[in-house]
Amino acid sequence: VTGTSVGDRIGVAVTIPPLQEFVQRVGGDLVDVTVIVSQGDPHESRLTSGQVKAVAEAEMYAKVGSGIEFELLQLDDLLETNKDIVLVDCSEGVELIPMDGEHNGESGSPDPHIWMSPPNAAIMVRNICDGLVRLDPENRDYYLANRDTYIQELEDLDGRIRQSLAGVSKRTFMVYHPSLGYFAAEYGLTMLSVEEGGKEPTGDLTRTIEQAKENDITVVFTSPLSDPRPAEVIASAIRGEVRYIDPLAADYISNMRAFLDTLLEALE
Amino acid sequence: MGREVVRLEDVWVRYDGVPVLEGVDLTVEDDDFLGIIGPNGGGKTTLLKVILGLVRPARGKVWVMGKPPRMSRHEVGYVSQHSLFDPDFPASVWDVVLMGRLGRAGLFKPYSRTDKQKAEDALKTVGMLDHRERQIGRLSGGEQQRVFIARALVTEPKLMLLDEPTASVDPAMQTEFYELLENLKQRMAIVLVSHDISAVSVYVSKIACLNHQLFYHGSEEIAPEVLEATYKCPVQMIAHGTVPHRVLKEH
Amino acid sequence: MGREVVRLEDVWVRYDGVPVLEGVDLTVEDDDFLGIIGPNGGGKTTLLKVILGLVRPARGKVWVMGKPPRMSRHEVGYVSQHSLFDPDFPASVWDVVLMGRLGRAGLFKPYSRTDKQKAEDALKTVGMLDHRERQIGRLSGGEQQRVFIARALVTEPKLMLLDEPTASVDPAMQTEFYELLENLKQRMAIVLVSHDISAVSVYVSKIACLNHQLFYHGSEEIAPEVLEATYKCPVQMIAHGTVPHRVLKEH
Amino acid sequence: MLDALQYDFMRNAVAAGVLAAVACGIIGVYVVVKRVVFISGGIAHASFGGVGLGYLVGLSPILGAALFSLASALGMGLVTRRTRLPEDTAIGIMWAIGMAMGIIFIGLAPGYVPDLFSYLFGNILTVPFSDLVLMIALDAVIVVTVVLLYKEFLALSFDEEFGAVVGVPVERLYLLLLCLIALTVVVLIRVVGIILVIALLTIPAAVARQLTHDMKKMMVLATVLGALFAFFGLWLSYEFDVASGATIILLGGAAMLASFGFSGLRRVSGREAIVPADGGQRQDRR
Amino acid sequence: MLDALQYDFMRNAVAAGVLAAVACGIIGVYVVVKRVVFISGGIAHASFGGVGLGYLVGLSPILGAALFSLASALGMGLVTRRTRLPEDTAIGIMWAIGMAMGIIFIGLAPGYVPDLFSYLFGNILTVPFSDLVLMIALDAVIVVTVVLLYKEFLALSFDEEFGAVVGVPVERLYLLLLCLIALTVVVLIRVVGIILVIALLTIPAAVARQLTHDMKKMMVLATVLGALFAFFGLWLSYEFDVASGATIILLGGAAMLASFGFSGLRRVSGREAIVPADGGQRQDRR
Ligand SMILES: Nc1ncnc2c1ncn2[C@@H]1O[C@H](COP(=O)(O)OP(=O)(O)OP(=O)(O)O)[C@@H](O)[C@H]1O
Ligand SMILES: Nc1ncnc2c1ncn2[C@@H]1O[C@H](COP(=O)(O)OP(=O)(O)OP(=O)(O)O)[C@@H](O)[C@H]1O
Ligand SMILES: [Mg+2]
Ligand SMILES: [Mg+2]
Ligand SMILES: [Zn+2]
Repeated sequence: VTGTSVGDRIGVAVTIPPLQEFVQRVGGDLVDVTVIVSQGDPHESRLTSGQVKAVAEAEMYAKVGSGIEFELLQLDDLLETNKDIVLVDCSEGVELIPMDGEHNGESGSPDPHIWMSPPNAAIMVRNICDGLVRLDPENRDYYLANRDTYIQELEDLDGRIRQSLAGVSKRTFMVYHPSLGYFAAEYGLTMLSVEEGGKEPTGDLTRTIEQAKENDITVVFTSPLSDPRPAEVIASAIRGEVRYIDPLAADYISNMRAFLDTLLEALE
Repeated sequence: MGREVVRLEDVWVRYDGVPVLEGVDLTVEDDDFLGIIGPNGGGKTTLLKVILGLVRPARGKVWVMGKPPRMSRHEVGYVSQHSLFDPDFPASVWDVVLMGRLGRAGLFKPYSRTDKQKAEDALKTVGMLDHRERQIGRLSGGEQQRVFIARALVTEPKLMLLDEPTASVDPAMQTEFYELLENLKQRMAIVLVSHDISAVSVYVSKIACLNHQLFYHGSEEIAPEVLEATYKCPVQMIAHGTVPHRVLKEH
Repeated sequence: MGREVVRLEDVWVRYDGVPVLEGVDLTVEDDDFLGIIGPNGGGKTTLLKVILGLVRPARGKVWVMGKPPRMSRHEVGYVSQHSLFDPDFPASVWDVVLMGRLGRAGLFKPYSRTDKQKAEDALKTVGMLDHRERQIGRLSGGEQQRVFIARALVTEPKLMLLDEPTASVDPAMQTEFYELLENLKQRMAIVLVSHDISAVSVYVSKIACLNHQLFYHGSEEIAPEVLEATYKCPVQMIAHGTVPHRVLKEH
Repeated sequence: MLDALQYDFMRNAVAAGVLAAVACGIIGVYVVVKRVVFISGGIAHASFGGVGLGYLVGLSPILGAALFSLASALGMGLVTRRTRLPEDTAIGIMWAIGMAMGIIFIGLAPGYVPDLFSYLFGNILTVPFSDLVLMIALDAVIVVTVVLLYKEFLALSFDEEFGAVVGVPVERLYLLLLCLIALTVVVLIRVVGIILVIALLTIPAAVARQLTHDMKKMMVLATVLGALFAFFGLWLSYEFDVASGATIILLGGAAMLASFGFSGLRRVSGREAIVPADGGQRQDRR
Repeated sequence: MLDALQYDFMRNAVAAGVLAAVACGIIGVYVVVKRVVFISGGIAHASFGGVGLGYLVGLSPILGAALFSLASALGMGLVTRRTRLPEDTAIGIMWAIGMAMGIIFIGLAPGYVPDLFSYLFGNILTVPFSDLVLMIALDAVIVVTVVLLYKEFLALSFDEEFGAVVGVPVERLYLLLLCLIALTVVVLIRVVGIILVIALLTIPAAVARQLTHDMKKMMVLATVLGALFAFFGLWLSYEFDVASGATIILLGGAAMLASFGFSGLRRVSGREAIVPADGGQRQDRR
């Protein structure tokens, strides 16, 4: 849990760090954002007393809404501490896609990583803005102006990604944790992933290695949230390298830009 | 003359295939005070456990008060050779003595007034009533032994089985203890296992020697040859030449 | 007459504040065969442990071969009262006997040819050479005891401490064992703790009675009064009236 | 802390702490005096197999844990009593096999296993009301059983052989006791997790033992101590935003060290001398 | 499987399995015959505190684990030998406190703790080459120490008192043995994880004990068995796509049950009768 609400600013609690930038950019000086799952994996459910305090003190809660395990399991309990809170579901209007079919198709649950596609991020920002306006109609114009500025930046990012990828012929990349499903779908790429359901990799690492070789993969992306060693095993088997991508970074736009650069290198 | 309280017929016990009791026949009547002597590993403790139904013989029949041993346990008192317990165990003397009433009180029920009265009487008998609140592990070995005897007494047994009850008791206390037995033997049959041939020969009314097989001597004198057969060695080693006589009773 | 191998001066030992040895003075010379008798808990085992340096006295001085006990351990052989070990332990008779050479062989080094030769001799002495490959836990109690005696012998001790070595040994084996001691006493000083007053009085050359205090009798006869003082009870209980005499030696 | 108590689930957490303290106070005393700490630990770890099975077949993991812990209680009871396997080896192996089964089951289960961590390490903050009801029921079972069979359990713990002689069905009672331990483990999993259950069973009883020689008083004291550890552990973890189960255990551990340090000091100063010089392998009079 | 061996990581895994088997074969024999299964389990779990500390202060977690496991080895050795705390209670408490410290440290550590689970459950498939070097070094330490002190460790395990009498520094050797166990635990953590270490230490030695009475042969056999369990466990886990550490343990467990079942049967048919009727609390001759 990071951040605290001070003075008469609106306290907003959000589930994951990228939402912090979304809310902060829309709310500007009028909001104070607290990230609930700032440490650890939102795919696990670890409720701490800090989170309890943060939610109790917030006026608005922005949830991802796409079926992140933490929200599925803990959010109802958390919100119980604050019955008057304004709950914003950021995924409203986002078209959910099923989890990476090859591995997890049978469970049929949606891929929760909606924010990793900038157009989805724009939808989420709109939802957040609507929530802030509902809560604080007096500053409606301020919020709308901020929203539009930020959405413009997101659109720039989107354009830049499309442009950069336009000339690239290699369209397949590999990531340890399948967090880039929406990104791949949006930009016509194919994501190969290693991990299944957050469990330790097993002997099917060999299949993944073969897959990587077939697709001429040279970079394995992984996140700081995952055990680096399986990615290293694959990278060394294909004589490639491991690159880090943090799907949970708080500085969303610059993080995505940096990711784009490494992705381009990987697709060379 | 008395009523038969224990009857063993051709009892065999093996541990891991090694026979410990070999065709033991034994009869104890309700006015008997039977002493059992024999070398280490001769099967004395095992014999008592057979009578208690703790060890089932491989062959042979056992009756206690005319019933199978496990049916008549509540009429049998037992003081075991080793009371292995944790010296820090959170139980008082009183708790321990009351355990003797477990079989009478019955599952799920608390101890009755009678149970407590009997426990008090038994503690008085062994002279430990003053120590009833003491933690059992904090008593000396001899005091503990008295408590265990009291625990065996409260069952109001018709048969009392004592397995080397004086081994951890000092000689002064031993004398007292044998005097206690002198009283008890009016009320119940007693079987006493002991290495202390002299004490046994002084106090008991019958002697049996056990070394896998039982040499039962009823109330006759024990001839040196019998002892030799039991211990399989010159008797001199055990009782330095002079076999304990009945005569010692008059000491 | 002989050289002094053990000297205790005013040794006190307390466990948790309770005195177990009270001002014990003792001298053992290199041709002594000292028997120590005394009631349970009298402190016999403790006294041996003091001589071995396993228990440090609260007060008093101890010399073994003129040195502190821990310095002269390699010249002392010891057979303990209880050899507590796991019957499934993966060690052969040979392994166990060689342990007696640990102090001589030194850390980090394997056993030498001499060590192995001594072990063989010791096993021959106790008549267990044929069993050298057997697993120790699979031997009978008496056989195990012989192995432990061999283990004590291979240290080539000048002083042998035996703590109730015949307790788990049957009478037949006991006789053999005492005959073995008869031979050994030519070569070393022996201290034998035993409850078996008769055996002690038959074989030993000096007797001491230990009941917290030590009543050391040199090589004189033990008077009944002395035994009474030691055991704090009528001697009749222990030896039915007739105190074991030296006379028994002639049996 | 007091302001936190306005929230339902904080009150639930406190209630869960107290209910757990009752179970571990009463059963923990038996665990400590009958020296079945490792059997209890084994039961707790084996229950992980049930958690995994729950995920795999879509059952409630806590139900799976209850099944596995009861089965392993009976298994360990019978194996350690009826066979000649060295007890520590047998328990250690069953312990690890239960855990390994859990891991395999979880690996086979579809999708994410999000609250695995909470089964391993517990989270008193997320005890749902339904679990409180379960805990009350289990506490009631434990209390009623122990009240009805107090004297038998005392005899069982003190001297099984004599118990058998006077006609107490010791083996069945022993298995019953292990089953009660299994139920307690299930109750405690929510609070401190599988891995730390062993501590909550042991620490309050071990501290209580330092303070009294009477088993009934020990149970009451252990319950009170357990409730105090739970309450203040919760408070500390709330104030410092750290894991609650671990804080409860560390608090208990500190209390334990304090009480043993204290009685240790008393003992050292009381004994005057006697250093069991090296090789004086501690002789357990048991 | 054979085709899988073309991959580096599979070859590393096999090598890690064999290196682990050497450590656990040799040290496991001492663990089993000296009956320190639970002390070993305690050391393993306490090492989790070091993993947490590593994350907290930015040290290598495996180094932290090594420090904590050595410290807890010495701590448990001294506490169980020098104090009068009941051994099971003392070990259980230290065990849980180590774990609880790990959890708290990890909670306090900044950022993510990515491979927590791999410390708990291990993953032989991702053992990097650098770890293999570490394992070779530790195996060398273990083998050299045991070769040099074989006769002393034998005496220590068999009869400490006599060892002391003939002048072996038993306490120091005992602590050294516990430290070797601690090192072994560190080696094994990569392979099967903290929670399953106890099994890999115990199972091969326990099975080997069924087959021989000679300690040296036991060590060789346990090593061979451990390597076989690791190899075939790896194979099975590869074929069926399940967790490798857990599969290795389950395979060992099955072998164990088979061997004990077999010797149990032999024993039952040999004994003819004697059922220790209820109350015949198993009398450990130890
Ligand atoms: N539970 C058991 N399992 C295997 N063997 C046993 C068991 N109990 C006793 N024995 C063996 O059976 C034999 C007889 O034992 P028992 O205890 O009946 O002898 P005892 O006459 O009472 O000896 P002591 O005088 O030493 O008390 C001994 O060799 C002993 O080792
Ligand atoms: N390690 C110990 N800690 C506390 N008390 C002890 C310890 N060792 C022995 N004692 C006590 O010291 C007293 C003397 O014990 P010791 O073993 O020396 O007696 P003993 O003469 O050898 O008796 P026995 O004939 O039964 O072998 C006993 O009361 C015993 O309980
Ligand atoms: Mg006996
Ligand atoms: Mg002694
Ligand atoms: Zn994710």
